Amino acid sequence: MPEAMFSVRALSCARGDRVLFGGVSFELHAGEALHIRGPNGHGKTTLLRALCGLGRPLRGDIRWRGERVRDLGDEFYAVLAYLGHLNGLRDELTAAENVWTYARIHGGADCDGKTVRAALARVGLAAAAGRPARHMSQGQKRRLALACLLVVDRPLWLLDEPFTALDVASVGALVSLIEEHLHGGGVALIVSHQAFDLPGIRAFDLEHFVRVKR
Amino acid sequence: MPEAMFSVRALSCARGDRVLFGGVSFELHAGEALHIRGPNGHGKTTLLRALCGLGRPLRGDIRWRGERVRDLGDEFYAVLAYLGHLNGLRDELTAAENVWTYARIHGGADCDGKTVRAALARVGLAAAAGRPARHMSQGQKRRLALACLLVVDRPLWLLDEPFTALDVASVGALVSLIEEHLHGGGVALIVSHQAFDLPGIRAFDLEHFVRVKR
Amino acid sequence: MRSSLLGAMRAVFVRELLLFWRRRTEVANVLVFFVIVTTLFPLAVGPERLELAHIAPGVLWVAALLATTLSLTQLFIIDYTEGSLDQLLLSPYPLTALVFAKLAAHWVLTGLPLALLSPLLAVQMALPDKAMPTLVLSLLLGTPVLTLIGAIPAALTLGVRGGGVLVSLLVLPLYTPVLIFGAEAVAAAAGQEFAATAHLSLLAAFLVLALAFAPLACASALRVSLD
Amino acid sequence: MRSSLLGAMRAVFVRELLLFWRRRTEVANVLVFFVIVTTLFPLAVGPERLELAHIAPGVLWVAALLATTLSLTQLFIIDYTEGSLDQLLLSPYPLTALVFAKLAAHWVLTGLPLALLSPLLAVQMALPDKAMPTLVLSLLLGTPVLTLIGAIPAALTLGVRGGGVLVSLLVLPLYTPVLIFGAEAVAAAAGQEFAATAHLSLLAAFLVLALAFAPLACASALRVSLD
Amino acid sequence: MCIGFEGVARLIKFLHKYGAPKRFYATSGRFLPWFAAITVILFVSGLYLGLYWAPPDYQQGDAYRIMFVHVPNAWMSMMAYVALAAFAAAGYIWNIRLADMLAKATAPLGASFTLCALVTGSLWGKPMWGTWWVWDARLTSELVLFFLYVGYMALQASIEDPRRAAHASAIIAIVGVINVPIIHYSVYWWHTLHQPASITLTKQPTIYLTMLIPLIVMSFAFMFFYLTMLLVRVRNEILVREKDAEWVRNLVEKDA
Ligand code: HEM
Ligand SMILES: Nc1ncnc2c1ncn2[C@@H]1O[C@H](COP(=O)(O)OP(=O)(O)OP(=O)(O)O)[C@@H](O)[C@H]1O
Ligand SMILES: Nc1ncnc2c1ncn2[C@@H]1O[C@H](COP(=O)(O)OP(=O)(O)OP(=O)(O)O)[C@@H](O)[C@H]1O
Ligand SMILES: [Mg+2]
Ligand SMILES: [Mg+2]
Repeated sequence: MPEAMFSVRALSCARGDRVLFGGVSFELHAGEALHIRGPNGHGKTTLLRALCGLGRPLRGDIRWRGERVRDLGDEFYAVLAYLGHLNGLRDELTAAENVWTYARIHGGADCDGKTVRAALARVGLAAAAGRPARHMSQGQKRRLALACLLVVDRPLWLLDEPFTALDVASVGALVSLIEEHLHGGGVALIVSHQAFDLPGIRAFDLEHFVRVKR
Repeated sequence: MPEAMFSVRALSCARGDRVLFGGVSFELHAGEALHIRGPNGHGKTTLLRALCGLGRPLRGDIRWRGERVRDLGDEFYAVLAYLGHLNGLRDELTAAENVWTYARIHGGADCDGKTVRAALARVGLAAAAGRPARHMSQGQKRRLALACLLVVDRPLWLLDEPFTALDVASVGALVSLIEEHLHGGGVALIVSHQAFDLPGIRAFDLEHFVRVKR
Repeated sequence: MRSSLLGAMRAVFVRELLLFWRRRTEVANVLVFFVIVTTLFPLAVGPERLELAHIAPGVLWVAALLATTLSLTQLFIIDYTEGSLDQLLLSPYPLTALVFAKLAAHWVLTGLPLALLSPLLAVQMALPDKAMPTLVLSLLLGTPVLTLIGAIPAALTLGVRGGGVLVSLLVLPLYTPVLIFGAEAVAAAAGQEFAATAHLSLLAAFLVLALAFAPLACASALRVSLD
Repeated sequence: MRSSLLGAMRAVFVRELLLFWRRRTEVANVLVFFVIVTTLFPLAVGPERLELAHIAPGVLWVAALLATTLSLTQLFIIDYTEGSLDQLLLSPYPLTALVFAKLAAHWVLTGLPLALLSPLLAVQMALPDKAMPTLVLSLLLGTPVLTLIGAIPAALTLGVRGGGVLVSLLVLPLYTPVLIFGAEAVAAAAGQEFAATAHLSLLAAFLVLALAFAPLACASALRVSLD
Repeated sequence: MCIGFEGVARLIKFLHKYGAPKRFYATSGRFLPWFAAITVILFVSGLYLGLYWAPPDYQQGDAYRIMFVHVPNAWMSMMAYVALAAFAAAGYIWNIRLADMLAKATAPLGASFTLCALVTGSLWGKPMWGTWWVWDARLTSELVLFFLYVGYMALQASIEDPRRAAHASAIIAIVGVINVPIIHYSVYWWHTLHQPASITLTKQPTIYLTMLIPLIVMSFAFMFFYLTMLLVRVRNEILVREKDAEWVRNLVEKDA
């Protein structure tokens, strides 16, 4: 069996002075995805932020292709893409500008107008390329944030409630985007309360690892 | 047939200089609910804000028990409760304080500790009454915002994506809260992309009234 | 209905006090800003260059004004971004009354302590003792006017990103009369050129005017901003 | 990798310029705040009470400092509340470099125009003509220091609600040396008490120090704030 | 009382009718050339009278001639603010879109008049008082007026929804117009309460008729200049806001 791309062992996290969960372990091989589930407040967001280095876990071991991510430092950021509860857009910039700056800042040095337009088209915002993000509805903003993931080619996706505010058609479109990502050898962690239909995805119930209730 | 409680006739709304939809008409009798659906950016949020007086419609006629809401003025606010995309909580206040101030400001002069605790219990936050909203997860905040609706007794509910961030159990709980509200003679307008199971609810597809696409 | 209007106003007032209390530093910050500005001045000008006492009334008043302006930029912004302002507008009570309660709380937490603290700084700046009562009184009359007038631009610039600086821009010309009479009152009391009463009664007149009109204008501004 | 680091820095820089350009007024507002503060002073102090020219260097420098402080409170806050700061931290490039690009853009849009505008206000305050070059030069050297140092508290107070005033509180003591030498340089040039060069070279030294350490400190502060 | 209300109602009706952008565009198009012509004639004759016909001042020589620009600008700066507030109030209270546009168009004009008054005053002040600026009551209140204009325009510019921008800036204009007299008198008292001012503008020797005539002509020139520019700006604004309307498209096609 080949080495896992992304592996987590015995991870535990705290918020304030309460330990939320402990002993979280899983492995993801190329093309695999994990659907992280669990009731409100059990620590899914905390887990995701700890995995990408925005939060600090209490203890545990996070590895990318066998190396500790802490040792990898900034290099680890070159393989991951994170979508949080917040969209990370700037209201005053247009859709295209938002995507372009995201690409540049995250190392997509070869990102040009065509790439940006293609990404916007994939999320159904082709017509809105020149519209400032401020003039978009909740769902349109969420889609714009997703378009940012498409312009940087990252093997590891960490998505926190990506389906929020998306209409029915867009949910379907996103699922097939994820599918494509997995087919290309990527891995994905998806936090979502909403059920969705992705063949082969494993469910991961955080509830079983909870130390303190709520 | 008795007079409708809430009726809307030939309503049209604009954002910036684009007309979004026109000719929206419907009637709600006691105990009825409407599920407003439609793709992202077609104006569901705009519609809801116009109905409760936070936005101004281009034209159209909104009536409560036969009277124009513009003539009713502040009295109309005494019959409606609105939950927007935003939760309207203050991070520094505890759950109980958030609910209490909401109640007082909206005319629940007789709201005391017991009423607040009961409302928090209904949304599964009984144990978190003393916790500041800042320390809550997305889903917990959403539930807290819902608890506010329960302490003021309003016949008209306008809910914008109320299921966002709620876990599976909470979605069920909210649906039965709405059901109870309808049984008590209330009416409700619910904007949601997520399907939910409420007997007798009518679907209203905003798409049919759209003037300008997206 | 009347008694519950008072209840709603009290709830707004208490809520603001609670919020301020929870982030205790805020109150202290306005005061500390006041202190620091008054301290920077002598530093920048070089104390040997002039009689500090001569510029003391002006510096104290400008510092009070800037401190108030700075705290005003925060007045509605969090309520706005978190949606609580939407909910305030949907209250069945007159918005003007609720806005008034909010502004009252703001003054109690910024203007009032600032006025009470001012003699301490005045001593530092060698203001004659006989001018102290006038200093405190002028600030007690003047700072509520600053809060009341300043709330209008604060409400108007909601949703206008980077509105903070815009508030200062809109507010400072409106503050001119208050500043002039406030500082003049103190200067007059210090130098006994004139009795300070004339200036103080003008400040009182401004206060009455502001109390009558500002909450209404501010409520209209909020409705416009949320449209 | 190196060239795309520059690309990323350029993207941050361009993004900031674009953002400022979109809400064009913002840039103007810092300037207008600067103008207004310099105007309030003579109003509050009363022009006949002293020789304005004597306090001009101090007033101009304090006004520049307050204008910068005010604009700094907005530096990261929107990026923070909308999650773009999370994304900046997740860039594969060194955060220090990206922060540096952001601060450079901020200075180009506030400190630079402020320095260029200052002679106009100096004329209003009757500063002698011979002091003008020193005034502009001292501001050109001093305002980037203000921006660089001020960014650290701005980063540290993120997530602390109502942090605006807290920034001022933390930042103003740090500004003291810059303020003293800046104002002294101008005063010296105006009065020819001393040559201004000594003061100016100290300012230059501060600038070098700030350039070396501030972006690093600011990047660490951001990591702490988002934890 | 009843008649009063009826009169107001009729006025509003009239305003709504003639204030319809399309109608106003057509009507103003007929007036515009006349206004422009009158402006040019007044300027030419005013400048001629001011620069050649009027004799030099026995004290100031020719330097005083800047008065013919300075004083009309100073007057217009104040008149324009009153006009701005009136337009803004009408737009806000009765929801007349044309009034909103008139207010928006007035602001930069008023600000320019104010700036011109400040600059020409400074230019005049240097030879007269030996300094570009003094903190005199009138100068100070003119400066504050300039800030009011700038604030109004900054607010207007930073809100892009036209209706919201109009309403928000209307509120600030109304608050400002209540404050203008207060500011004016405060500054005046501030300066004169304790001691007579060292320099006053009011103690001019009584003005000669040869100076008064050019001054009056120039004042009317500036007033017509304001009206002309106001029409031009409002017509532009109408075209921009109604760019999707059919009559504008027809107009553009006809021109093209
Ligand atoms: C920056 C400098 C100046 C500013 C801002 C300024 C401002 C004004 C203003 C606002 C007015 C209109 C006053 C009113 O009608 O109530 C005015 C009028 C006038 N100004 Fe100036 N002024 C300046 C400098 C000067 C100078 C240097 C002189 C000549 C010594 C001068 C001579 C006049 C005269 C003769 C009038 C008309 C007198 C009247 O209508 O009462 N101004 N100025
Ligand atoms: N800033 C904070 N300080 C202290 N505790 C916090 C903080 N933020 C969140 N918490 C607590 O940490 C726990 C986990 O929060 P988290 O946001 O990770 O939950 P979640 O599983 O993502 O929930 P949801 O499904 O509602 O998004 C919650 O119980 C919450 O109360
Ligand atoms: N401030 C604004 N200025 C101009 N246009 C806006 C503004 N806000 C939203 N819009 C536009 O108005 C339209 C309707 O927005 P609205 O938020 O009502 O949509 P929605 O149906 O609620 O969408 P979603 O399902 O994504 O929440 C969108 O096309 C959006 O681009
Ligand atoms: Mg979460
Ligand atoms: Mg919506």
